[in-house]
Parts: sequence; C-alpha cells; structure tokens
Amino acid sequence: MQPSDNILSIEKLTVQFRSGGRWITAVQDVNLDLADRECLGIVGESGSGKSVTALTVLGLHPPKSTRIASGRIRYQGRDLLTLPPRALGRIRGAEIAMIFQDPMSSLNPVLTIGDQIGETLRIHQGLGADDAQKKAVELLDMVRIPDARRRVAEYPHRLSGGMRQRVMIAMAIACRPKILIADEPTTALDVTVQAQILNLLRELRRELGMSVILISHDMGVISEFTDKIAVMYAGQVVEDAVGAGLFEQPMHPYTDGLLRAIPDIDSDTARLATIPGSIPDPGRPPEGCRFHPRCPEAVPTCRQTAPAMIRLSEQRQTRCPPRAARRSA
Amino acid sequence: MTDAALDPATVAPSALQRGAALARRLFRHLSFRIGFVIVALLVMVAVVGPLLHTADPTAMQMRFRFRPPSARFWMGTDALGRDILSRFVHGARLSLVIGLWVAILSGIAGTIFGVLSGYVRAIDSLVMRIMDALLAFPPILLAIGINAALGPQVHSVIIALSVSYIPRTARIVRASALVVRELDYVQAARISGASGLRIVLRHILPNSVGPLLVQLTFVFAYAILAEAALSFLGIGPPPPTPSWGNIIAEGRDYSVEAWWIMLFPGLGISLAALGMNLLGDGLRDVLDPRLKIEG
Amino acid sequence: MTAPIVEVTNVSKIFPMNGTRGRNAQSLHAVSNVSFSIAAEETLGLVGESGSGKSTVGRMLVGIYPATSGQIRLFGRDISGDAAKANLKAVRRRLQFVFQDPQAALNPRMAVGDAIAEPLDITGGFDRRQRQARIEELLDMVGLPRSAVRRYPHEFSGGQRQRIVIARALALQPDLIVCDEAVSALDVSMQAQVVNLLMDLQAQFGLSYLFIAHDLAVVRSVSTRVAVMYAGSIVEIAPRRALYESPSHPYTRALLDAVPRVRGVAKPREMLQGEPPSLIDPPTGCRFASRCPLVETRCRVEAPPVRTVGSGHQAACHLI
Amino acid sequence: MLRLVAVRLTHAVPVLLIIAVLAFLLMQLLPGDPAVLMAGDGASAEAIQQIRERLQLDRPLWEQLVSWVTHLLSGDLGTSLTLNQTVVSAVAERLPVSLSLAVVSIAITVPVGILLGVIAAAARDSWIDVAVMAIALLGVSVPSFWIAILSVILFSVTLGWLPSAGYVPLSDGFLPWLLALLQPAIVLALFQVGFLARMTRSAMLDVLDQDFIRTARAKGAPESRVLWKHGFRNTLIAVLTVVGYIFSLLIGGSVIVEQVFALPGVGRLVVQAVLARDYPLVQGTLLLFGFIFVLINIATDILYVVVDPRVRYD
Repeated sequence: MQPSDNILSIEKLTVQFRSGGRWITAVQDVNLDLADRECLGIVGESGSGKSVTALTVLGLHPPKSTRIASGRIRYQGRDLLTLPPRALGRIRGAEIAMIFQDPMSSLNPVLTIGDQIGETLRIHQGLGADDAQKKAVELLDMVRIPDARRRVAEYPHRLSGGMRQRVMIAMAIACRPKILIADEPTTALDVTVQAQILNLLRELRRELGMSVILISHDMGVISEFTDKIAVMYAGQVVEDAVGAGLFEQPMHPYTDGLLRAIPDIDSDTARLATIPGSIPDPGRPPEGCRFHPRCPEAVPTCRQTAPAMIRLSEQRQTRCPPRAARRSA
Repeated sequence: MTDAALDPATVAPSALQRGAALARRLFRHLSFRIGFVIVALLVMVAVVGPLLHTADPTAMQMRFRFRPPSARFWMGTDALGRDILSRFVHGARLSLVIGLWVAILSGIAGTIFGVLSGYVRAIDSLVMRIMDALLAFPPILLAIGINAALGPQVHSVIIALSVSYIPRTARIVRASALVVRELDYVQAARISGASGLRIVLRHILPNSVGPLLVQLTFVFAYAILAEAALSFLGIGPPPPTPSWGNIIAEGRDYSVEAWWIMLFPGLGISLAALGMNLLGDGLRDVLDPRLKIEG
Repeated sequence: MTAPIVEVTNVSKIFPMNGTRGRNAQSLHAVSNVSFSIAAEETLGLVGESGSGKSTVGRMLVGIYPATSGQIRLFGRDISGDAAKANLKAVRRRLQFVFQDPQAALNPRMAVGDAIAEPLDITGGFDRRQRQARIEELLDMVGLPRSAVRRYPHEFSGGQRQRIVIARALALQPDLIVCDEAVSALDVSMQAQVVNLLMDLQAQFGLSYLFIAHDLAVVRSVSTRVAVMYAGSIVEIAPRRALYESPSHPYTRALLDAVPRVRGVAKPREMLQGEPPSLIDPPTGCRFASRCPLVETRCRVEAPPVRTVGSGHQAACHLI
Repeated sequence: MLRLVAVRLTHAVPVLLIIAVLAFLLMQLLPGDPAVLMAGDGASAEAIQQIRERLQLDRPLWEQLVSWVTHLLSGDLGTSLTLNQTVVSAVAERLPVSLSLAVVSIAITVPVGILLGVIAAAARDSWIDVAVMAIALLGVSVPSFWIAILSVILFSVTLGWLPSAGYVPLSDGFLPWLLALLQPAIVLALFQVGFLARMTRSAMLDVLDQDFIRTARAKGAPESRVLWKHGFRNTLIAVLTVVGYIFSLLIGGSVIVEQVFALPGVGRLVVQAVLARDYPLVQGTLLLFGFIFVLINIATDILYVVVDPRVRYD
C-alpha cells in the first residue's frame, strides 16, 4: 500500500504513563493506516491501549503524566506529534474531530447545547454568536434531533443519552472534518439507541465523505461498521485485517478466544468458551509474547521472544508466529 | 497486582506491613515530609524543651529587661526580664495541647453528629439546622462568646474552639455517610439483614476515617491560629500563662525597639500552622486524591 | 411440577419524585402491573433497556424497595402484604443479590475474608473455626486462592471481585440469587468466566436466578426462560428458544434486530425510531405505541391484554 | 426567582430562631451568678441586685427567653451595661467601619484568590504551581495579628507610606478612606486569599479532569478558553460556597485586624464588650453576625441557581 493513499498513518507509536514514579507502557509499537473515506475499527478489552492510541492522535492524552516514547502520526505530510499547540488546535475539531464514550459527562453542563455546537464554528470559522446559533440549529437537524429550534437553547442535563450523543456528533461534524474518531460512541447507550446512532454515523459518513476511526470493545459493532479492523491486546496490535476475514479465520489465538467467548444471540449455547487468566498488569507485561500465559497454543519460543507483526497477505497481519507458520505451511 | 493477589504462594501482607506501606506512600509526598519534620520538631521542643531549658518562664529579672538575643538568652528577654526562649517553649506546649484537644473533641462530637444526621434520616434536618446555626457564628466570635461565658482559662479555650469546629467536621462525616450508605456494599449488608448499628460501625465509619483525619489536621492548624488570636486579644489563657499569643500581645508595644519579643512566637505559630497544613495536604492527597476538604 | 419459589402478581412500583410536594406532586411509575414466577433451579432472564424497570423488579424481590401494589410471594410467603417484615425476615437467608459494579459492591476497607463472611456474621451462630472453614470453602467454590482471605478488594481485578461478591452471596446457601447486570461491567473474556461460574454453581447447588441484564446474547446463554420489559411492563415472556427464535411482540423483534452481529450478514433492519416514553406521565394505551412500527388506533387508547402465544409463551400486544 | 427568594427566606427562619436561642443560652452558660460576674470584683450587693433586675435574671428561664425573643422581634437588643446607649445604636454606629473594611478586603480577596487558584491549577505540578501554592499556604498559616504588626513596622513606621491606625469615613473623600483601610484590608485578605486560592485550585483540578474539558480541547478550543469558559465556569458553585464562607472568616478576622489597627468597628466593640463583661452587648453583636451570615448563605444559595442550570429548588 502506498503511503499516499493514507490520510492518516500511525507509525511505531509507543506511549507511556507515569505511575508510582515509573513509566509504564500503555501502547507499544502500534502501526495503523487510515485510507481516505475508509472506516478503521480498533477492538480490544479494557487496558488494551485502544483509547490511548486514539487520544494521542489529537494530543488529548494528559500531557504531564504521559509521554510519547517513540513514533509518528502523519497527517497530510505533517507529524501531529511534533506540531506546535496552535497548529494542532487548528486541526482539532476542524479537520479531525472526535466523539467520546460517555455523552453524559462529555458535554459541559453549564452551557446550552447551542453554545457548545456553535463554539466549534466560532473557533474555526470566526462566526458571530447569531450565525453560530443558526448553524447549530441546522446541525441539530442534520443529526435528526426533532424540534431543533427549541432544543438549541436547552442544557445537556435535559436531554436523554441518545440525544446527547447526537449533540456530540453535531459538534464534531460542524466544520466538516476529514476524519472522525469515535471512541466507544455507543457503549453507554441502549441497544435500540445504539442502532440509531450507528445508522446516523453511517449516513453522515457517506454524506460528508469522512474517514472514521471507530473504537469499541464490541465485536458486533466493529464487524458491522468497519472496513478494516485492528485487534489490540495489552498495548499492542496483535492482528489486523481488511474485510470480514478476521471473523471467519482469526489469525491470532487472542482474537480466536475473544470471538468464542462472546455468547451467540442466534443459538442456544450450552457453555461459553473462556480465555483463562486475566489481562496482564501493564507495569509488568509478560516476557516474550504478551498473550502467552493465557494462550492454549503457546510454544516455548512464545515465552522468550517478543514477536513482531508478520504480514500474511495484502489484507492480513498477525503477531503470532506459530499461526503464521501454520498458514504458510 | 492482580496476578500477585491470585497467586496462592504469595502471603497476604499483615496489618503492620500495610501500615508501613501507607507510611512509605505518605513519606514520598513532599508536603507531608516537610510538615512531618516541622511538627516533629515542635513536638520535641514542647516535650523535651522544658527539661533541657529549665529557666522559669514566669520568673522576672528586672536586671535583664529588653535583652536582645544572645548566648545567654537565645531569644532575648521581655519587658519584665523574662526569658523568651523559656516562654516560647511553654507556649509551644500549650499551643500543641490546645490544638490536639480541639481536634480530638471536635472530631468525636463531629463524628457523632455527622453519622447521626447522615444515617438516621428522621433527625437529619434538625441536627443540620443546629449545625447551620452554629456555623453562622464565625469560629473566633463563637470562641469569644463561649470564652466570655466560661471565663478566661485554658479549658474554656479548648471547649470554645471545639464547639466552633464541630459543624464543619459533622458536615464532612455526614457527607461521606450519605455517599456510603447508598453504595452497593451497604445494600448487600441490608439484604443480609444487617442492623443499622452494624452498618454504621463496619461500613460507614471505616470509610469516613480518611476524610475525617484530613479535616482534623486542618482543624488542628486553625485551632493553633485561633488560640493565638484569642490570647492576643486578651481573651485566651490569662496573662501570666506563657502562650504564644500572650507573648506577642505583651511585646507589641515594643515591637520596633524590642522586635525579638514578638518575632519568635510569631514564627512559632506560623510554623506550627504551616506544619499541620502541610500534613493535611499530604494526607488528603494520599488517602483520597478526590477529597476537597478544608476548614 | 413443584410450586414456584417466586410468584409475582400484578406488582407495581411508584416512586414519589424528589422535591415535588403538594399541588404539582409527580411520581415515577417505574414498574406497572408485572407478573411472573420462577421455579426452583430455574433461571429467569429479565431483559430491557435502561429505565425499563428491570432493576426495580429485582430490588423489590429482595426487599430493598417495598412494592406499591400487587403481591410478591417468596417460598410461599407474602413479602408484600401486612406481615411483610416478618415474612421477609423469615426468607432473608434464602435470598441474595449480586450487583453490577463489583467495585461498589465491596467495602474497600474490609478484608475479603470478612466481606465473604458478612452474611455469616450477621446471622450469627458460627464459631471461629466454622467461619474460617466456610470462608475457605467459598473461596474454593468461586475459584479464588485461600490466600485472598486477608487481602483487600483493590488488589483484585473486576472479574475476581465479582467472584468475591458471588462467594459472599453463596455464604448462607441461598435458594434464589438476583443477579442485577452481574456481568455487564466485565470485559468479554472475564464475562464468559463469570457466566460459566454462575452456571456451575446453579448445577451444583440447585440455585434459582433472576438474571437481569441488557445484553440479549448473555441472557440467552444463561436463561431457562426470558422476560422482556419495556417502560415498566413485561411485554413478552417465553422459554428462551421460543423468545429468540419466534418473538411475537414487535418490541422484542426490534430489540433482537438491533443487536449488531459478529457472524453472518446483518439482516435488513426494522429500526426503532425515538425513545421510550416518560414514566412520570406514562401513556394510557400500549407503552410501546409511540415507537411501534405496526401501531393501530386502539394501541394508543387501550392497554393490550396478555395473550398466550405458545406453551409458556405470552405477549402483551393487540396485534397477536 | 422571587418565589425562590421567598422560599429561602422562610427556610432561614428556623435557623435564625436557633441562633437567637443560642445567643440567649450563651448568657445562661455563665457559671455561678452572672450578675456577680458582670458587676465585677468587690461590687456591692445592691449593684449586683440592680444588674440582676435590669437583666431580669430573677425570673424563670423560659420567661427570660420569651421576653428576649419578643424584644428581639421588635428590634430591641437591650442596653449596653458600659456604653450608656442601646446595643442597636452602639452597633449601628460602628457598622460602617466594619463594612468598609469588609468591602475593601473582599475586593482584594476575590480576584486575587481566584486568579492564583486558576493559575496554579493550569500549571499543575510545575514550579509556578508550587510557588503559588507555597504563597497560599503561608497565607493560611501566618497569624494575621502578627503580620499586621510586622506590616505596620515596615510600611508605617519605617517607610511611612501608610497610616498605622485610625479610620477616615467615606464622607471625607474616597482616597483618604481607601488609604486608611488599605493596610488592614490587605492584612485581612491574606488568609482569605490563601484559602480561596487553595480551594479554587482544587475545584479547578477536579473540573479539568472531567470529560467535557477533553471535548473542548478536541474542538480545538485554545487553552485559555478551555480554562475559563469550560473550566472555571464549572467551579463557580464551589467558588461561591468558599466566598460565602470567606464572609464568616472576614467577620472573625476583622475582630483581630480592627484591634491591631485601632479601627472603631463592630469587631473591636465585641472585644471591648467581652473584656468589660458587657453581656447584652456581646449577645447583641453575636446575634448580628449570625444574622448577617445567614443572609449571606441565602444569597449564595440563590446565586447557585444563577450560575448552574442544573440547580433547582422546589
């Protein structure tokens, strides 16, 4: 794949947190590419580093307790990680926008939703208060909030969770960004509302021609929404794939285990498959492959050498050498 | 962390080890460290001082009036020729004793009122109304009033200041009782049929200790400041008693010529309050980073 | 078949709203006219979206909230009537509850051993040795090492904490455990472990569960029968296969449709618009009428009757 | 809004009543015979009897209480034992001085305290934060009467910039008034600035950790906007609460500062009253301060509604 195809490239990103006087690696050596108008899904359990990766793109990680140990994030020929704050500020919200998991706490409780949507426009397009308010009404219409003219003057606490997430989306698309990063956008919502929000995102993406990075712990959401998927475990991408191949033939034992552990809504299961053990302490990741203590397929080398990503085809990569070897054999 | 807890081979740390671990975390906190050193020094001065420096704090030696600090009188002498160092040391003892008693008394009473109104809904509004009314009197003024009623003695200062800090302490305990009593583990205890007393003793009190301790450290600091102010106004322990506030009040008229009289006790008060405030900051950050307690 | 251990008949719960008294007093109709039963060794799954009242039902069952009207009988005793207090006390030992958030369900200042033994301590009658032995037995049951006794909750991960909560719930050998979103806060891999543990314990001790959850797939994997709640009412109740394979209420169908699937191609969606009605002033007719794709005039006026669709399969809809 | 004010005022009535009873009971706390204590050492039996009658101490407790509250309702706080005037007129005479001091001091405290707190929070854990917080910590640790004396030595005695004592009424001109009050007001403000700065910082740190701050940054909002519009606006409830509390600190502090700077205010009156055992005067002034504080609390509660749309009182 040529780099020029990609609107955003995360290259060898390693992010560390300070905890108890030590630097702990939260994200290690992550490589991800986002092509124009593509939807990239990042899936993983809590502590896998998926949200940290997304926050780092816009420099929204807490600056004091976090450091970028290595890596580049290339966007339009520039490295977002080395951009001065003002230049990054011009990109945030205007070219790359983001929505978050909890629409309850992500909106400022003391400002009206009109103020908050309009603010994006006032910052980036220098709109006056009245114009911003007018645009806010249009945007509320765009995210299918009924009675937008009245709702624009409401405070967030008067809206339901689904409505608030729509407001967040209105805020994010106000400046027609090229990239939308959605960090667990439907996790806090009910399943029927989730369906509405995902549908809205799908339509807006088509209408505005956005590229999307969707982060979720829900394999179902990722599977239905994205073109390309990266699976993260303990700070690393363990497998990535273009298309649905990942679900049909996982190339990493972790992905495999995760897919088996999900109860199936379409059949009666007698007993769920499990992944033994629990997620490793990020302060003391296991030697060798990070998944080996829980892996049913581990061989001696897995305990000693930390594997790198292995390219299997144009569409697929894995961090599991035994599986890669078996496939090529 | 999770792996160690699961590993049957590792032994769970004892209460002593847990205490030591907490102490280590506290001492990693710079504020706590500085505060601890200051308070420890003052406690040493107050406890050991009178044994080493045996000069009588009330003995007047007219020959030695207004002596500046020297090898013989480290902090100089006052208008009546009394040794300031000796008075300073006794003042330190008095300040710390008053601070400690105020913290203990207002802590006990505040906890009782706080738990009662936080847990027993029926009396909440009555107790809180009374606390509001008490809160309406600024501590110094309330202390002045109570002191006026009880007469100028050390114990009336202690009672007065304790009473004035009860409402704030009660509010803190009540606030954490209100939070804890709605938590799932209290619900679980209720489902199992736990009595109100058990819930208070096993669940609410242990989880209010942190905020309470932090609050009481600040109360300690304020009590020292308030006692000094009362003494300075002449409403504290009566004059011959060597209290820091008294020394400053007596030295005030000579503050330009004999600056040392009021300098050292002032430094003493500031250091004591500073030390306790620093301890409080450290405790707050370590025990519960989300706490916002002060006064 | 023996008598059910739980019989809930026409139960409603109305919460007075805070701060509104007198003339414009308002109240929240959290649960309206709910009936179901649970047999011994059975799991009844209770699904619904947030605000559907499923959690309130669970809490009424263990006596956290008294029912406003209707009857709740546990093990043959009425815990909603005049002798509610005495009857609840009599059955308390046989009831337990597992909460959603294992973080909040454990007192951070109480060692794991003491937390597990709390029901024993409250009931009394266990000497030191018996208590210790029971704690160790319980830790074995839920798959935690005995060294956990003197540790504190913060030393454990979410999944392990949920095991501790389950151990505490098992302490007095209850017959019924209400699991309120017991695995919702856990990651997929932890969730599967805890679900399997709950199933194993049920087989071992003959437990009954009321399994409250919003995750339809998890509910299918654990339940014998499933009830679906919407806006305070049960709209459909059926044995699990019947409910998932041939749902008859339009809401159940929409709910099942809305779940994103990992495997297989997504079916064309019949997507629900809007959001559930306010329960402060609930609609008179069918509560689902405002969002129902099949809505007719009578749905808006008349509350739908409960109809039997198949064996043990009932739904409240005019159109069946 | 008007209804809200009315509701809050009715809620305050029981508190005000309790305050009145407390002030009354304070008198009853006196060990032994209050009349003897008040008359002072070596007073004649007639003098004691006179005081007893004047204060109605010979009547049963509840009758005294009823009479005290009834008089209170008609605005009668009794007569001073030492000043030859009613308590109300004695207080009214001195109130302008104390109010002037309070106004100047608050005018210094609020902007400075908030600014320091916000700056420290914005620069969290940097040397700026450490320095600002060290200053704030000194503010809440150094006794004001001591710093007052040191300040007089420096600014009045040595440099001669500011008057060391006395009050100039506002009617004599704004500048002389301000000049007379500047030094005491600053000394008085030190503790409160420290207090407010510490509380503002911790409230800000709390808010800056919230998700909506991240949203604001994700929008591309410049840091100053994030800090003030999104951060500080959400601390207003906490800051308001502290400012309300600061009024009570201010009243307490003014007692001390008025003493040091010889300002003829209410605070000084209280101290004189206590030292002279003029109990009706002590009672009356305590009551006044209590009432003021309750009114300030009501004002704070009402302002909550203004600054935060989520707060509603029904």
